Amino acid sequence: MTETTKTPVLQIDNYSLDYRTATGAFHALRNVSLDITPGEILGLVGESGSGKTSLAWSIMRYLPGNAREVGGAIRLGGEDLAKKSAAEIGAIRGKRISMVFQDPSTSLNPTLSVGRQLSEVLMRHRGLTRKQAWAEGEEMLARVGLKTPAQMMARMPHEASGGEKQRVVIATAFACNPECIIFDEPTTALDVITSRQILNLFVELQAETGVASLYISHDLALVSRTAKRVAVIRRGEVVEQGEVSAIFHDPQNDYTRQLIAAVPNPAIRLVESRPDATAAPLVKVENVSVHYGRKPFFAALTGRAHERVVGNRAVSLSVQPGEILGIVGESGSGKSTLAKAMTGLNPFEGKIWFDGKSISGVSDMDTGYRKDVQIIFQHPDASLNPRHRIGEILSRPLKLYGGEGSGSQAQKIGDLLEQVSLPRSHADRYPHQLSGGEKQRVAIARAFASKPKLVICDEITSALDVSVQASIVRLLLELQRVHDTAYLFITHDLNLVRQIAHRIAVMYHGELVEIARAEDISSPDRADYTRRLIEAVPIPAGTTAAAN
Amino acid sequence: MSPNYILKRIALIFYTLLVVSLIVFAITQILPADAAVMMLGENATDQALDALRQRMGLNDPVWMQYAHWLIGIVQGNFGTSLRTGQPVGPVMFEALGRSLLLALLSITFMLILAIPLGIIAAIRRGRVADMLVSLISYVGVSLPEFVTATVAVLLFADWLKWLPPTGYVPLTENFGSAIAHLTLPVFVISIILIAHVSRMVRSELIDVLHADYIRSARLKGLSGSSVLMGHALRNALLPTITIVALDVGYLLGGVIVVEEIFAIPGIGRQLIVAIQARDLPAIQAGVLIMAATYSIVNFLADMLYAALDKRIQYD
Amino acid sequence: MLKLNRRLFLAGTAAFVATPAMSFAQAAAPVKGGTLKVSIDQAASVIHPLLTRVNPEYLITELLYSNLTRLKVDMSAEPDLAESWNSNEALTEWTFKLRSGVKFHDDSAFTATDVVETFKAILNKDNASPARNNVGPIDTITAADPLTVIFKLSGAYADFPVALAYTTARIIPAAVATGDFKQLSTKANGTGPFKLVSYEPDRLIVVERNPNYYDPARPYLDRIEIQVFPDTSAEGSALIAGDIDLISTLQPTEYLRLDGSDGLDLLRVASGQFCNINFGCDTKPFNDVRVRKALALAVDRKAMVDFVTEGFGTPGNDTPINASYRFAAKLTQREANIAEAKKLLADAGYPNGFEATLVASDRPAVRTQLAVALKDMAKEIGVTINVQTMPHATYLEQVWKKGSFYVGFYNMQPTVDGIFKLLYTSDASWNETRWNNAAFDKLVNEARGTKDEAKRTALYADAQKLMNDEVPSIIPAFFDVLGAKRNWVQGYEIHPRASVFRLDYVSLTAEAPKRG
Amino acid sequence: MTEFLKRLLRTPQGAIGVAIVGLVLLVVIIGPWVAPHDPESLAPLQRYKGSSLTYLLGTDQYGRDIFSRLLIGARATVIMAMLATLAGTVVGALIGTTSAFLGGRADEAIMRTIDAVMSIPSLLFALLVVNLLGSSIVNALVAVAVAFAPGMARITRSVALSVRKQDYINAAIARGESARFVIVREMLPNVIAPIIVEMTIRVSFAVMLFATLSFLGLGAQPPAAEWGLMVSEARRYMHLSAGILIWPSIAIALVAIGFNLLGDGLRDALNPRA
Repeated sequence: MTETTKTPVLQIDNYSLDYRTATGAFHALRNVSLDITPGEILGLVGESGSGKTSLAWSIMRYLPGNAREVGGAIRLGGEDLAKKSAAEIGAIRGKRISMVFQDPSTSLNPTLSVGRQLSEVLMRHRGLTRKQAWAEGEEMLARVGLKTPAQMMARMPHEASGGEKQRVVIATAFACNPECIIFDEPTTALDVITSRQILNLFVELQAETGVASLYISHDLALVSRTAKRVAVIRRGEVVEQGEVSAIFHDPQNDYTRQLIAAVPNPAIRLVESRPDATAAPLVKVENVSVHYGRKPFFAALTGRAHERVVGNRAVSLSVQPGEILGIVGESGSGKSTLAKAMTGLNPFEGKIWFDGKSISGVSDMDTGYRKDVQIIFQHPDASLNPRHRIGEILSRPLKLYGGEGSGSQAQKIGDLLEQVSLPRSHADRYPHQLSGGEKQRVAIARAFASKPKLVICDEITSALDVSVQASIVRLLLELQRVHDTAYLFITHDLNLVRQIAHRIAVMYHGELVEIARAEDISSPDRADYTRRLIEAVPIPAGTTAAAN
Repeated sequence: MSPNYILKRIALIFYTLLVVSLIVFAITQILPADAAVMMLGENATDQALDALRQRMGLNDPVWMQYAHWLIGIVQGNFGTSLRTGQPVGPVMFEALGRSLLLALLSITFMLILAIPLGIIAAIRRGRVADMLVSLISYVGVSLPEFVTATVAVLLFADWLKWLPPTGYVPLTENFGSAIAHLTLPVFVISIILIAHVSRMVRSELIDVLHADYIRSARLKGLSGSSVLMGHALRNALLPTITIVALDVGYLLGGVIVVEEIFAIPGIGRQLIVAIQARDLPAIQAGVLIMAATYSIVNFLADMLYAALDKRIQYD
Repeated sequence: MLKLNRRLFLAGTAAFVATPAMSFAQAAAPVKGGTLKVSIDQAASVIHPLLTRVNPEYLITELLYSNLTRLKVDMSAEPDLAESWNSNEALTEWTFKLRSGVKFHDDSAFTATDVVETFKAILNKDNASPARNNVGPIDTITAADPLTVIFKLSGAYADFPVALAYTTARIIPAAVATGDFKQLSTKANGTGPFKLVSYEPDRLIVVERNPNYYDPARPYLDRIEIQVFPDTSAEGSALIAGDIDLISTLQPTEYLRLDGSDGLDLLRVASGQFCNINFGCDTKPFNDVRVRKALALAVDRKAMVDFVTEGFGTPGNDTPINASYRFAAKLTQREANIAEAKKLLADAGYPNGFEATLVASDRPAVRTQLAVALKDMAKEIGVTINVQTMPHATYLEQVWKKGSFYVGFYNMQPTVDGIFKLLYTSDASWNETRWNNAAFDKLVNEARGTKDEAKRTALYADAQKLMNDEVPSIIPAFFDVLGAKRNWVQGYEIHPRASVFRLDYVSLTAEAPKRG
Repeated sequence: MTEFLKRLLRTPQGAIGVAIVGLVLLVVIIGPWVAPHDPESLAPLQRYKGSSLTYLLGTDQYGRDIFSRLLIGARATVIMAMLATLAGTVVGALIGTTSAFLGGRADEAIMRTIDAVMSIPSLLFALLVVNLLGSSIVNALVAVAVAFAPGMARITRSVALSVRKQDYINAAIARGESARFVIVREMLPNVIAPIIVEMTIRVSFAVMLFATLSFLGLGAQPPAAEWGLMVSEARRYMHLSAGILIWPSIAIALVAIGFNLLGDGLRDALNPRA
C-alpha cells in the first residue's frame, strides 16, 4: 500500500448526488469516497444504474439541471472542483482532466474533420496556432499507433474505423498531458480484437505518462486485467474497494461475491451432459447463403452489375439432439443472419435439414417446424409487444401449437411463468412493468411453450447486466436439462460460450471459420482467427487462460 | 454521392412529372367543362362547336389527346389558353418568375428570423425566451394566410399607411416601389414558415446539443459559445436545408392565397383564375410547372445537403 | 331626321338621377396629359372587341375601338364613327353617314367596307359574337359609297341607333373581319381614342393616346393603366393609398368604407342594374304562376335592398324596368304578404311548402347575399331553400339558361326593348325563364316598331303589367351603380349602363401625382 | 391509461391542448342548445352591431348573432376537419401499410408515386378536387382527405416499417403467425399511437385548409355558419364592423392552436425520451 503515501490526484470525499424527479429525489450517489494517486489506475465496476457514469459527470462538472450535490467534495490536486467558476472549469477540462467515452462513433462530431477536433483542444489549452496544433496533432496520432497520421488528420470521422476513431479520442484525451483521465467503458462499443488493441494502447500510454486513471466498466474481467485497484459500486454506494487480487480472491461484500461469481469464467464449465454424437443430427445446415438488398432501381434500369451485400456465404453445420452449439463472432460476422434464415426471417439459398425433412425456403417451414424450432431475441424490450399483456403473449404459442395436457389456458400460462421462476400473477402485467431480466424470462417461457426441439438464442444475454445474465443462463441450462432441448447459442461473449457450449462455431465476415469442441477451442491448432479471438478476450483475474 | 444517385434522382423528377401529368390530365378530363364551349362562349352554334372540337382534337380518344399534350410539352408547347387565346407556357413561366421572386424573398426573410429564434429557444430551453418563441410559433402556424393577409393590409396599409396595400410592380420598373409592394406578401407568407422552421431549428439544435460529440467538445474545455458556433450550429442547421425544401411545397400553396389577395400575377393567381374559368390548358400547365418546381428545388436541396454534409452517402 | 331622333331620346331622360357629387359646370377646362390608373375587379380575359363579355373587358375595347354610335350617360345615342343617320318612315331601313379621314391604329383608312364586314362578322354564327342578338333585326347591310352604309332590317326598330352602340358592336378592319378573325384576341387594331401598349389579362393593361383620333381635342390623357384587383377590399385600399385614381365598379360595402376619406369623390347613379331570381317556367313547381307569385310575395323588398345593396338601391317590382328607364310604367309596388302567399301555395297544391335548391354564382357576391336572404324569407311561407354557390365559370357552364331556380345579375340596358329582348321574350338572346308568353312577345314586338310615343308607352306599360302578374322572375331590388375616384380625376361621369365608361373625356388636374 | 393522461397533462402543451380541445368539443356537443339566437334568422335592424349583452360578440352583415353562429358552426368546422383528417388518415394508412407490407418493388413504386403526388401543394390539390366535384362542404371534406392521404401514407409506412423491424414482429413470424394476425394484432396497435399524434396535429391544418377553401368560395355554402366561410364572407364587411371578421378568425386560430398543442403533448407523452 505504498501509493497511499502519495497525495491523491483526484480525491472524492464522501460525495453524494441526488436527481430531482417528478416522484421525488433519486439518490444517484451516496457518500462515495475514492482516491486516485498519480500513475494509478482505479477500476470502477458496477452494473447499469449503479451510478458509475453519474460519478464521471460529477468529476467533469457536467451535471444535468436536476442534479443536486447534497454533500462531500471532489478535489483535483487538492482544489475543490465544486467551488470553481464555469470559466475555471472550462480551463481545467481537457487540460488537467480529460475523458474517453464509450462510443467513438458518437463522441466525434460527424461533420468536422478528425484533425480539427484534435487540434482544437491543443489550440484551446496550449495556445498553439492552427498550424502548430495540426502538426502536433499528427504527432499525437502517430503516438496512438495510427499508421498514416497525416491522412487521418484530414479524414472525416465516418471515413475511419471504430478502432481508429477511439485512438483519435484517446489521443485527444492525452493531448494536454492531463493529471487525470476518466475512461468510461472505452471498449464496450468495439469488437473483441479491436478492444484488446485499445486496451493495450491504454496500458502502454498510461505507463508512459503516469496519468492517474479512473477506468469505469461493467466488465469485471476486463477491469481485473487493467486496474491495480478496484471499487465496486452498487445503487450509488461503493460497497467495496481494494486491490484487485484481494477483491477477487477474498471479496468481503455479498454483492461483490455475487458479481464475481456471475462473471463468466471459461475455466468453469456449467454443462456436464454430452450429446449423442452418433445420433442422426437434429438439424443440418447445408451451404446456406444469405444476400441482403436487391438491385437498386437505377442499376436495374441500366442493367449495370451490382454487388449485393452478403450476409452469409455457404455456411454448413449441424446440431445434435440436446446439443448446445455456440456460435461466436464479431458484430457483422453473420451469426444472427444464420438464426434469421433458420427461422424464416431471411430468404436463403442452400438447404436446411430438420429431423430428416428438407427445407429450402420459408414455404417449407410448416407448423411442425415452427413448433420445434423457436427463437429468442437479444432485446426483450423489442421482442415483447409493448401493447400485449404477458398472458396474451404466452397464449399465442399455446393457441398455435395446441399446448399439451389438460387445464385451462390461464393455468397453462401460469405454469409457463412458474417454469421460468416468475409469479403467476405476472400474466396480467404489461412488458414495461417488468425488469429486463423478467422480460427475458417471459421470452424464454414463450419459446418453451411449444416444447421445442431446438431453441435459437440470439445474443439473449448481451443486453443484460452480469448478475442477471448469470441467472438467465442458469435458467436456460436448467430447462435444457429438463427438456433435453438443443440450443443454437449465438453470442459474442467467448467466455460465456466456453462455459456452456458443447461445440463452438466461429464465424467471421459471413463465413464459418471452423467448429471445434468447446474444450479444444483454446488449442494452438485452431485457425488463426480463432486464436486471435481467444487471445483478445480478457479472462478474469486470478484464473489462467488455459484453464483446461 | 454517386453519379448513379444523381441520375436516379433526375429520373425520379421525370417520373414525378409523369405521374402529375397523368393526374392533372385525368382531372381536367373529368372537369365538367367543354373546352370548345369555353373558347367560343355561350353564343356558339353546334356546328361551330363541332368544327372547333374537331380542330382541337377533342373528338380523339383520350389517350391520344394525352399523348399529343405530352408531346407538345416536350416540345415546349403547353397549349393555348381557352380564356385568353394566348399560349399558356410563356404566361405561366413569366408568372412563375414572379412567384419565385416572392418565394425567394420569403425564404430569405424567414431564415433571417427563424434561425435566430430557433437558436434562442433551444439554448434558453424551458425559459421565458423559449416559451415566447413557442407561443409565437404556435400562433403563427395556426393562422391561415388569408387572415394574416387581411389583418396586415388593414394594419400596415389602411391604418398606418406604411406600405402599399396590394399590387405588383416589376423590379425593373421601379425597384423601391417593387420592394414596398412585396413587403406585405413576403411577411404574410413568412409567418407560418417562420413558425415552422424556428421550431425545427429549435428541436434539431436541442437534439444536437444532446449529442455525445457536443458533450465531448464541452468536456474538452471548449466554451459554450465556441461549442455552439463550431460544433452544434452547423449540424443543427444542415437538416433545415431539407426542411426548407419540403416547405417549398407548402410555400407554393400559400402563394396561391397570398397572390390572390395581393393581386400579384404569379403562378398561384394564374392557377386560381384558370381553375375558376376552367381554363384546362392553363390548369394543366400550371400544376405541372408547380410540381416541377417543387421537385427541382428538393433535388437541389438534396444535392446541396450532400455537398455540405460529407456523412451522407447516397447510393 | 337626326334632330328628330335626338329629341326623341332626350325626351325620356327625365328619370335619370344625376350624381349629386358631380357637377360638370364647376370643372375646369380639361388639361391634356398625364397617366390615369383605373382598377377593374376581374381579369380582362378577352379583348376581342366582338367577343367581350364582362364590364372590365368592355372598358378596354371601348378605349381601343369605336362603334357607329355611342351611348351617352342619358342612354341616348350620339355620333361616333357615324356622323349622322336617318331612317325611313317604317323604321326598317337606316342610312348612316360615316366620318371621313378616320384611320385605324395601323394607319389604314376606315371606310364603309369595314363597317359592312364588321357587321357580317357579328352576324356570322360561327364567330359566336354576343352582339349578334343585340344589334337589332339586321337583314342586309350594304355600302352605298365609301362613307355611307345602309342597314335593311327585317322588322321595324325604333331603337336601332342605340342598339348599334352595343358593347360588342365595335368596328374592326374589314381585313380582320374576313381574314384571321381571332387575331384581335391578343392585339388590337381599332379606331378608338387609345392604342394598346401592353396586355396582361390578369394584371395590367396599358393604353396610350391615339394621336390620329378623329377628334383632335380628345382624349386628354396620354396614357391609361388598367389594373386588375380580384379583391375588392384591396381595390379600395389602393384608391385610399393613391395607387389608383379610379375604381370602375365599386361594391356597396366599399362605398361605405371609402365614403368620407380625404381626397376621394364617391360616385353614385341610380340604375336599372338588378339581381333576379329566375324561375324555369316550364319546370315543376315553378310552372305554376301561383308558386312564383307566392315566393314573390314572401320577399320583404325593403329588407332586401338593405341586405344586398347596403341601401344603395331601390326596391324592384318583378319587372326589369325601373324609373331609370324611359317607358317605365307606374305599377303598384308589391309588398310582402305572407298570408296571401301561403294561400297561393295551398291553391297550387303545396300547403306545406316544398324544398328547392337555389343556385348562386360567386360573382358578384350579391348573388349569394340575395340567395341567403331569400332562403330566410321563404322559410316564412314554408318553402325550404338550399343555397348552392359555385364559381362563376361553372355556373355559366352548368346552370345559366339551363337551371330552373337561380340568381341572375344584369346590367341596365339602354332601352326597355333591349332588356326585354335580352331576357324575357320567347326569342330573347338569353331566354332564361322559358316564360314564352305570346301576349308579351306581341306587345314588345309591336312597341319596337311604333313611332308614336303615347302608343309605345301604353304598349310597354301593358308588357310590364303582364310580367308583374306572371312573375317569370322575382326582381326584388335594383342597384345603384357606384364608383369612386381621386378628386384629381375630372370629367368622369358614372354611367347607369355600368358597361360604358367614356374615359376619353377624363383629364387630370394639377394635383394629380406626376407619373413617368 | 390514467398514467398516460397524467403524463399528457404534465406538459404545458398537453394541458393547454387538452383544455382547448375539450372546450371546443364541448361546444360541438352542446353548442346548438346554448346558442342564444337563431344563427340563420336575418334581422335588418340589427346589422353590424358591436358586442353587447344581447349579442355577446356583436352581429354580422345580416344582423345574425356572431356568438350563436360560432357555437353552431363549431360542428361544421371542427367535425368536418376531424372527419376529413380521419378519412385522409384511413386512406393513407391503408396505402402506407399495404406498401410497407408488400415491400420491394411494389413498395418503391407506391412510394415514388406518393412522392410524385405530394409535389402538388395540398391546397392546390384540394382546389382541383373541389373544382372537379363542385363546391360543397362534403366535397371539401373529400378534397381535404384526398390532399392529406399521401402524407399520411408516407408517415404510416415509415412507422409501419420501423415497427416491422421490431423483434416481436420477427418473433410472431418465426412462430408461424398468419399475415393477418401479424398486421392486425401485432403491428396495428403499435402503429396507431404515432399516427394519432400526427392526425391530431393535422386536424389543425384541416381546419385551416377548410377555411382557405371556403375563403376561395369552394367550401361550405352560405348561409352555413362554418367559420372559414364566415371569415371569407366577412372580408367584404370588415371595414364596417371588424368583429365579423375577427371573431371567427380567432375561433379558427384557437382550434388550430388547440390541436397543435394537443398533438405535441401526445407526442411527448408517448415518447418518454422527450
